Amino acid sequence: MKLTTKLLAATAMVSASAASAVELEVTHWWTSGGEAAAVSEFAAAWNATGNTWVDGAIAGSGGTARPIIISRILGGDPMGATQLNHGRQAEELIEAGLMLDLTDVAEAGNWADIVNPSSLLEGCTLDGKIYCVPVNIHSFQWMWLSHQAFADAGLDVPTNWDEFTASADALEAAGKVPLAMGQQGWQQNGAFGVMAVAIAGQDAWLAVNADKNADVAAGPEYAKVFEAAVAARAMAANTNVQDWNQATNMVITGEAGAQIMGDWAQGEFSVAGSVAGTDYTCLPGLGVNEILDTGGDAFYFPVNDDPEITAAQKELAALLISPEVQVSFNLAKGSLPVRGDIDMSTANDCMQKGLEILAAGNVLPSGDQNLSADTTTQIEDLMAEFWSGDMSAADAQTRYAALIASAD
Amino acid sequence: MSLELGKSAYSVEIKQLDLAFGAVKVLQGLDLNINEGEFLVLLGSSGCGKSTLLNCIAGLLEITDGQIWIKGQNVTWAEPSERGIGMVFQSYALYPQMTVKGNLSFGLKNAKLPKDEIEKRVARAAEILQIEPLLNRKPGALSGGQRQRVAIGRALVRDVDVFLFDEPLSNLDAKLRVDLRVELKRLHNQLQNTMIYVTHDQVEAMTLADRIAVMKGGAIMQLGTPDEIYNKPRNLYVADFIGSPSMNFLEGHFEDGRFTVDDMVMPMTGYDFAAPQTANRPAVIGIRPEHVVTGELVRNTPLRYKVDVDLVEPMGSDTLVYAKLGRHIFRIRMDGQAVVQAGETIEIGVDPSRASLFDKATEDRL
Amino acid sequence: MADIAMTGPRGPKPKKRFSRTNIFLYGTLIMISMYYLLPLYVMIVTSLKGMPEIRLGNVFGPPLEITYEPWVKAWSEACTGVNCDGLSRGFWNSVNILIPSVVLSIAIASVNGYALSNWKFKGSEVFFTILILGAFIPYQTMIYPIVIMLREIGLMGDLGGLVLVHSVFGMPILTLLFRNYFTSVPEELFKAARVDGAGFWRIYFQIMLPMALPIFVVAVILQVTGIWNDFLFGVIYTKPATYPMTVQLNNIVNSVQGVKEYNVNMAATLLTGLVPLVIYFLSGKLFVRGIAAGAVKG
Amino acid sequence: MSVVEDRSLQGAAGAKRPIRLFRNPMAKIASIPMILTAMVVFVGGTLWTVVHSFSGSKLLPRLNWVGFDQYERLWETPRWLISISNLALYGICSLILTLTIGFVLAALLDRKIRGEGVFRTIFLYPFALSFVVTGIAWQWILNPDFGLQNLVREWGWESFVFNPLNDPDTVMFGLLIAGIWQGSGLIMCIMLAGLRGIDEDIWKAARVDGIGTVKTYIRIVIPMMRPVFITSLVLIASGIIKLYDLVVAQTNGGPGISSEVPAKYVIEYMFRAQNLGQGFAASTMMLVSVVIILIPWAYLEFGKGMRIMHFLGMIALVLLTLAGFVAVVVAWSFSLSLLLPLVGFLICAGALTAYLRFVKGHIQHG
Repeated sequence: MKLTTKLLAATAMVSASAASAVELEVTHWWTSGGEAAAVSEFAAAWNATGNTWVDGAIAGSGGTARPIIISRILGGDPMGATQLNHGRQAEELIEAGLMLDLTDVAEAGNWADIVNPSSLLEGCTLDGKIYCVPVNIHSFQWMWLSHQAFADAGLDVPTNWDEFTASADALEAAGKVPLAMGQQGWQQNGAFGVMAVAIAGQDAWLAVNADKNADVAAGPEYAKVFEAAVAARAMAANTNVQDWNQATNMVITGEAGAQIMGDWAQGEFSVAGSVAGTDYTCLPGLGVNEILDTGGDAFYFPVNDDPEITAAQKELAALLISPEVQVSFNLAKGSLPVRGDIDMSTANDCMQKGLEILAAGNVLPSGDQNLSADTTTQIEDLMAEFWSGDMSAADAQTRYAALIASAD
Repeated sequence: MSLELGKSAYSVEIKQLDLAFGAVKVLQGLDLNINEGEFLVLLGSSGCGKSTLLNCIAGLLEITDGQIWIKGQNVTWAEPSERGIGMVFQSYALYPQMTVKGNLSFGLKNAKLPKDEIEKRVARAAEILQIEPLLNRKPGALSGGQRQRVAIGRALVRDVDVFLFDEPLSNLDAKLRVDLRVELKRLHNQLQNTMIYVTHDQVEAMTLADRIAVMKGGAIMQLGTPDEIYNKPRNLYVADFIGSPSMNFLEGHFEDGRFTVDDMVMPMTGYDFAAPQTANRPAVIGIRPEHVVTGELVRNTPLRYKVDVDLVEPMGSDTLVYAKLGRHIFRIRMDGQAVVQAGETIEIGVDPSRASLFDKATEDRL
Repeated sequence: MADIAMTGPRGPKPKKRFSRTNIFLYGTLIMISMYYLLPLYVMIVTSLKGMPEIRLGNVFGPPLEITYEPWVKAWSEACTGVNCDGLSRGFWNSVNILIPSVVLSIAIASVNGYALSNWKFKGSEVFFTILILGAFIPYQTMIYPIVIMLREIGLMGDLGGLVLVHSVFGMPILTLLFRNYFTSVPEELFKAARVDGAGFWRIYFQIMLPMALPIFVVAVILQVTGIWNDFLFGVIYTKPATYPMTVQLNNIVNSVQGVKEYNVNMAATLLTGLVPLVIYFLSGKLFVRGIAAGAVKG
Repeated sequence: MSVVEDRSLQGAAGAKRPIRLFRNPMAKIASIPMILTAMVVFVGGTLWTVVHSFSGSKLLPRLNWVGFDQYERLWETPRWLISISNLALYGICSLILTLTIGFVLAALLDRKIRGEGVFRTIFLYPFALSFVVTGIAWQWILNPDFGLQNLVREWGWESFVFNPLNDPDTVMFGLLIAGIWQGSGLIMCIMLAGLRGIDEDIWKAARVDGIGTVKTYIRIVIPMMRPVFITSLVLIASGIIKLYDLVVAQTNGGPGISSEVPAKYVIEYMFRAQNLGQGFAASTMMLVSVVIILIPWAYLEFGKGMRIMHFLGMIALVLLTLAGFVAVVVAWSFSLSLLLPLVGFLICAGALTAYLRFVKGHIQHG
């Protein structure tokens, strides 16, 4: 049985490559400099197979892009492939039979063995079938520190969160924004999550995010997190930017001391020519708790009536996870590859740090895999309100716990 | 062929016509027969239903019940263009973007007539109406009179038996109106078509009509020749409506062939009763101002009264005198040369045979 | 509100040329004009500056060194994702959306208005009332059902779908516009044409249409500006390849690569606003009539 | 023999009453797009949304009933309440400022000034621009590092702060500046047309009576322009509820969620949060608020004398008043400063009183 499927898949792939060039439209929301460079790697690899990559970049964050992508799939105008965070976002689409089953491709490519951590593939699996290709691992658990900002303030670059908070006043005195924070809910929520893992600890974080334990969310560990967030809010008060990459840019130019942002920020540093270790420092887990959450991007392939397109979709699925493409893409993107069996020696300091943590197995599932989009949106709204206003830590925690209690 | 069709003696027949807009009944059980070649005027004040009736005949309004026959054909539900009618509107309704020629030939083109036939008919209509020099102009460049001529021409080219006119002269100034009225009469004499003409102007009605239908509240009050309408109005409404200045009315009592008002008694000798009158009843007598005799001629009239002149309105050709007769104000039309002054007492004479007598309750002519 | 034609000022006339009232009057008007003109001025000068000059400071200062680079970049080089062909793509998309939408919506609405004023039938007024009330219903309540409807007829994401959506949502105002116009045409003209044997379409094409040219111009202005400026429908019912210019503008301005290039953003903004602005300045009073048409009452 | 007659002879089609539904079939066929739009898209689509707002639909629409759960959650969600109070604040300010500015500009232009055309062109051009363009332009002007704030600081006032787009307390005013800039020209044009529609004799009479200019405007001209004001009011109000593009382009709801508006809440819950039911419930609430505003207006416009409309209008007014006050109370409890909602409260109360008087006056006049 298994053999037959493998053979079938192989045949499908062969016939697809043999077939005439297929145009696949791929939608994604990778529009910042580093991201765009990374997606070009995909496009180049795909075009090299004789097919055509039709780029469907949707600007803004995933929040803007997802509705467009979903309404197109629902609207009967599916794209060839699309980026979506794996996890619960696509569940209903899969249940409605709108996504292509990639199990045969996965088995042919032996994804079960090569994808590390395996939770990534689990995120793509529903009822034993695989519906998406994880392409990278992204972790929010990073803090980026500007060497120049600290030098201007006459300080050493901190090595953990406590040292950083201690230096905030001096940074401010030197006319710097201690913590750059783009004023969008997802960024603020992400930073909060990082602080939660670092301050409340891994167990408390899992209890809240995976088990939806509202008691823990309302408990003393989280109270400390909210206190820290209030402090962080004060440090970020003078950030007059909305987009995450503008905030990153403040770190690059030395306007801001630090930013808590996912590893995709690395792409911005490399585009700007900054060098890890000399121009900036990256601290995983705020330097407190070296751990990575393993969110990431995945590609889904909406069901299409045209067998030629279906074949091409499978071909692209296999291509995205192939070793060479993984290396080139992730180097450009600043993210970690989804397979542990490839050579990433050309990666820079920060990525190496990440790879080590990954190899050591210090991983957490990402928020996306745990909470529904609805709950996430509500929490992001709360965070947006919290970070841009003067809500007290206690109030914020009460409301946060209520949202966790009603999470589905 | 005409036998098969059951050719009627009438050009237009309207049978039991009902028209209602929702709950509002506009026309009710209306019957009207119009003779071949007749010039019929529908006369009434605004809102009496005369234009509505015309629109029903034209097929521009969908009727609620009843039948309309034209030339022996039941056309109740036929399209306007299939009824063999031509229509002229008050506002001319010329197509502004077409030349005069285009206006005249539009209907013929719609009927898919051959080109030379169209040319022929347009030329003929233009000749009759003397609008040949205007053929290539647009309506915007024409005067009101010229426009109405073109509008008539548009009906003319259709070569139909029945012409419908919806207050065609009302938008013209007084002088033009008279000129065009004469022309219309001449046109009717020349063509001998059936014409149905709607107006609120009694002068137009009197001068043009073979018969006049006076309408009120969606019903025909009287249908008759202008002479009948004027001299023998069938009811108070018609009597009051026709004639300017309007008829003098005196309310009183009819008894034994005499009409009594206050202390005056008028024997109705020589009056042409609609039916032999025996019953006594409250009645109204109507006397037209121009039928009141003054001056020397008073002597020849059977009834004479002394009246006090209240007000004098000289109008050039004649003079209107308001005089007190008992407690009533009486309008008297005198010659333009007459010398009368307010405060004077004059003698007037009335001829009962020229008066109209109405039952006060039914308002019908006695 | 039927006619907004300016028949001449009505207010009391100020007495002397340099009276105190006059100075106050013109002073106030000029001050207010500055508020209205400021953004346009700032956009223009910013779009002509280089980034270093912008960073130095004053947005209101005229450019020290005029550069057309931002315009070129906005038009043909600015990136959203890996597509770096600037706004030009959005411009042509907008044109492709605009032309059929304007033609279709006006064609439908003018026939509607004509039917509603001259060929009333049982229920026609009811449908019309619903249509007008529909103009006030928040689009949000209809967005999702329309996604489903477009999917059912296979036009979701297609330009045709957006054209349809624009025609549907343009219908209330345009129908009202045409209905009011055709109602003002003397009814006798219509009757005369019927007596002349013309039917529904012949009267429409040969009598009504040639008379209604001015109102068609008004409708075209109304629709061109409206559709060109649309964002909501563009973002929901199209895909990136067919994004209209407004959506692409928002994308370019909000997809920052490194530093925000304010000059390019402003050039892009001006480019997007250019089409309706040109129409506005060319059409003058007709534009006023066009937009006031939205306010026309029955 | 004429062609028209030929046709009428061919058949007795006119005798048969046609079936009503098939009379003038072309008019009905041509109206199909309108009927479909009205019934399927407007009525059908709206009903569909309302029905599904009682479901627990997530990513895909389903009919798994949850009763009023979505509404309960909606009114417990701070972001929705903030959206509502933002809209109330924006709406009331925008209404008052736009009407005032529109009227004042129109009145200034109506005073026989030179260069009226130039000024009118300047005031109206922003209306040609989209909200996206407007939002981006003002985002740039209000940018604290380069825009107005920076300019004033360069003039020497170092501590000057004007940074509405990054300040949650004042961000709505940043939007308001842009919104009024874009929309007031239209209202000016409508007002100007209204002023021009006022008989010049009114001005002469006022002058003869010795009434001052300002007083004439307030006491005589504005009351005469009541219909113009109502039209403007409805126009502005319906635009306010649709407020979306401007927010997306200028602030995208930020900082935080302090400039969120209901329309954006709907879109984001429908698509981003994948909670269709929640989005439908929110859009239904938007619909309800529009209906509340619309009914009194529809009553004034179309329903004079219709008792049911009068009744509905009164209910709507009561609801409107309640809604206004609830919005203000909500704004009070969520806004960070006290002054703002207090001012809003007064404005709201004033606006409602004015609105009530307006409507009452109309009912009496009607």
